[in-house]
Amino acid sequence: MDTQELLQQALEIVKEWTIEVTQPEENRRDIYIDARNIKPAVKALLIEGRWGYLSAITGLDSPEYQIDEETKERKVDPEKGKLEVLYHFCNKAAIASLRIRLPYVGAEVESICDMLPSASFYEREAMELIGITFKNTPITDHLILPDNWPAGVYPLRKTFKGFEKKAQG
Amino acid sequence: MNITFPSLIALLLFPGGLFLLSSGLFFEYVDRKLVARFQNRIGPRWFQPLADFVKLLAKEEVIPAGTIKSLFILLPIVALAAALTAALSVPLFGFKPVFSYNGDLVVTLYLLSMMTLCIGLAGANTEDRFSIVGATRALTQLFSYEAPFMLAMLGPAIALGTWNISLINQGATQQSLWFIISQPIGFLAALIGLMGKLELPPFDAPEAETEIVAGALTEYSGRGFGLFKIGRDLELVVGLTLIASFYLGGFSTPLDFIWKVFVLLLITAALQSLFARLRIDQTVGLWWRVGAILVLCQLVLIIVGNTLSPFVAPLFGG
Amino acid sequence: MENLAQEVMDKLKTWARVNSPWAIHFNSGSCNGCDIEILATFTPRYDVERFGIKLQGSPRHADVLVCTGPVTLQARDRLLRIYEQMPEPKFVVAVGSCGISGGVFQGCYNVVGDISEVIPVNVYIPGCPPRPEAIIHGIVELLKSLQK
Amino acid sequence: MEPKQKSEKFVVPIGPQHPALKEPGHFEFTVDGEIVTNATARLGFVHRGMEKGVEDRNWTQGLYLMERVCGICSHVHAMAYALGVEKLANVQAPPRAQAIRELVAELERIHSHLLWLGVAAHEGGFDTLFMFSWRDRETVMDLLETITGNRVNYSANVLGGVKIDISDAQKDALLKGMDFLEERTEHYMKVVTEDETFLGRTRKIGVMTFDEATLLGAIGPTGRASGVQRDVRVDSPYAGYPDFPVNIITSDAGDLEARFIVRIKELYESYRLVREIVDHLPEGDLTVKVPRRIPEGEVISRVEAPRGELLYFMKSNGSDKPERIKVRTPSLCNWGSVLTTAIGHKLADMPMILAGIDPCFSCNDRMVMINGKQSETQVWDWENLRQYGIEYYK
Repeated sequence: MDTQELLQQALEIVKEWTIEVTQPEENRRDIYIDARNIKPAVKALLIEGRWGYLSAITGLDSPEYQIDEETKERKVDPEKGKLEVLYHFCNKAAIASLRIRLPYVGAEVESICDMLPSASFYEREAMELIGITFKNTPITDHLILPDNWPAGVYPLRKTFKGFEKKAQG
Repeated sequence: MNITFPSLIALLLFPGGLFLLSSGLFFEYVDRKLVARFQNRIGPRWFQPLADFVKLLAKEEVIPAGTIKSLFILLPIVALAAALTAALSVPLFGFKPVFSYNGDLVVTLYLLSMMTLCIGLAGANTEDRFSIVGATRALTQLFSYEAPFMLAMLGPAIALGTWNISLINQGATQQSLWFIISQPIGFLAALIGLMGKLELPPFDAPEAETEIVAGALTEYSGRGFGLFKIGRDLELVVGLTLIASFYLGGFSTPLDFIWKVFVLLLITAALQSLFARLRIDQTVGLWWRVGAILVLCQLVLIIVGNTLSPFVAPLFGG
Repeated sequence: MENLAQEVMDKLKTWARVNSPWAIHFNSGSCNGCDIEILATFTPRYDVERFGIKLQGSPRHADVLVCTGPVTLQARDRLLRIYEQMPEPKFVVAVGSCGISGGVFQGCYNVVGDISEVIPVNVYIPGCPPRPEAIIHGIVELLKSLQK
Repeated sequence: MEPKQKSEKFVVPIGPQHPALKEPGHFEFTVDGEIVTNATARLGFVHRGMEKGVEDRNWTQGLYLMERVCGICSHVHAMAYALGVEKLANVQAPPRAQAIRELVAELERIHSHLLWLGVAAHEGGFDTLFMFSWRDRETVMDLLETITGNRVNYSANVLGGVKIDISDAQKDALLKGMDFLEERTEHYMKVVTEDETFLGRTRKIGVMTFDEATLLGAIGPTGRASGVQRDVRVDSPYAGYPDFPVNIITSDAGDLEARFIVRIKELYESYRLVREIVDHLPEGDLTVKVPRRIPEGEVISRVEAPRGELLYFMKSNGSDKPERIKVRTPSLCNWGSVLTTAIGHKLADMPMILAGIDPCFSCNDRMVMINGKQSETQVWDWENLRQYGIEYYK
């Protein structure tokens, strides 16, 4: 089964929840789905379809920039812009990524830990660094950040510019 | 040439105190150098153990909270004292032992295991989790090798019918057949028992550096640790002399002593670098299942041999 | 007369300290490069046991703290604690440029930057990672400074 | 020694300094009597915030940062990053550069596997094997030094190609080195498969079945030891691998011993590859021009690190600084799969299981939190766990 057929098969499995499909590279397909049906999609693709394995969950912060009047440099516009969660599934050379667009405020996704226990690491990392909450994921305490890290501060958000004092905490 | 010394000098200078301590350090150097050479490394310089010891004495003694202060200080001293007194009735360097009386074999063996007892107590005394684990391991190991080691040492004693080390030593020199040949199992059990007693590598679970930091002695620093270390070196010297005098046909001249004990050191160093660390349950299993039974039947053999020897003396070379 | 004895004692003490520096290794967020080079110094080819350097498990037994890494916020209090547990005459050797200036991780949010901000450092060994010979040279420099 | 310490959770003082280095980490096992019912890890002692750091560095500076994610497999990180940037800028590195990248990657695999063999041996208290394997590893370190100029963090990669070349003298040195190492590896294979004390700790321990491994996404030697046919060098070949293919090595026992054997067999495979590359190194120049500003786009670059598949997700916004770089290291994936299969195993086997996956995050102050059924928590240290295991087996 070469890569294109594999990708076709993946698209087939996930067809009913797909909003839009893009092709960033010839051996990859990005499938945009809604946050609500991430669980059935993963269940169909991974558990029933046995399509490859979950390689990573990436959190993306892509804000809209607007030019600030006085300082004239690009400033992040708080309302517009979006958070994205990408679930990358790899099968031989083919990579199918389920992408979910989330608003800044109340970015919530269903956790897939009940089907795939080993995903809890990726979810905890995304929760901590980008601030996407995974509903009823088994373990929620810090995976990577120090214990005395101020709550609500997500380092990988574009708005985070490091601490004022060099070595705080 | 069994010359005797006035007891004070013997006690403090020659076969006793200072000379013994320096020979303990020298033995440790030879041991570490051999192990390093087996591992294809260059190994320490000759004065390394002396430098370690003096440095430890000069270091700050940290007494952790939650320990009984007096016990914390007393234990290393007791351990060293036990090792030193054990050396008194052993024919060190081929000379006649300073004090030899009937039954000093049992006293020496008891004093030798005092050291492990002190280490066990030292570990249990502190609240630090590693030393508690180390202490339990040290004591479990003590119970496992003590019986076979003692039985192995009794073998020649029963064969020669005396409990006095110097008499056994003389008896062994007159033996036509070294005890190592007539009682091979005894020799093996004694040698491996000594390695268990000193917690040398295959049996170093109680102070496994990669596992429990330094076992029972984690909390000790400075003087206490130095005394424990030198006490263990002394035990190495005394143990090796005991085994050499029993099983390698005793020694009449210091030269005899030197080459025999060096051979034993070579064997222990080889054993140390050959095996991976045995888990404590494997060591205990090895000792109780294999060691004890073998030595027991060896003893039965000797007793049977002795009682029958009047009729079958020439055969047994008795 | 007694200052002569005192002098002899001091000379003996420094001789002992110079000839048996026991080390303990702590990784405060390093990328492993320096750590495997430190370990390589104990293996047959470099073998620092020639100088009497032994890797000790417990901070109580060690004189020299060999520290690597740019001290992440998480490892910060651990580093402080291990430094306090070591008995006096203790020395710190910072191995690798991370320990000196945060190295390539300068400016990352979770990094303190250099070790001397957390504990006093006696010898810095630059390099990313420094070769085993450089590490040995650093320790020999530390020992020389003791002699003076 | 069943757990009986005080109940409140407290931070344990720094634990044993494991001479086998590695970053500190923290494992949490929930036990029901002997059997582990839940296991997770708390990492982050080495989290330096590099993904954020790389966003305010330009592309070439990013290469030198990404090389220092992990000191043992630094070339693999740099290669994944460089390949990703070349894909974004749709530029193709010349064949000679690709072959040299593969050569250095295979040398790094040899050095990483030998290092791990020593570390695992030292974990079991077998110092002589630790000394011997690290002594032989010096040969491959010398080779890496002759070729790239540095023993660790060799930074052979440049965006668009390689900055080192292999001269004929270096080629013979490589061939001689490989013969010596091959003969030594036979010795190690014998030790690993025949030494009783080693087998006592590895055979039938930490078994991960085939479908568990496939579902959970176990990758690298850990996955291949359970029969999973996953190797990025074979699935989607990158750099020089299309011209110098790799045959995949698996074993289906799935226990710890299989993981040892798979890694040692991979050593043989790497020796063969290095010889092949050295014999037919393609001619041609070493680099190709890569623009300063990388056009906008997203790319996933997958590479086979010694511990498993390494995934780089890179997004660029047309400026000379990356928008987002996500690095998923193989150990994170291995942790997940192994800790999940740890459920049902005995607590006593945990130390060797975790050492068996050659964790890049294995720790020297491993603190283990045992939440007993009655929900009181004790904090144990690594050696308590190991000691508990030993007590258990008695």
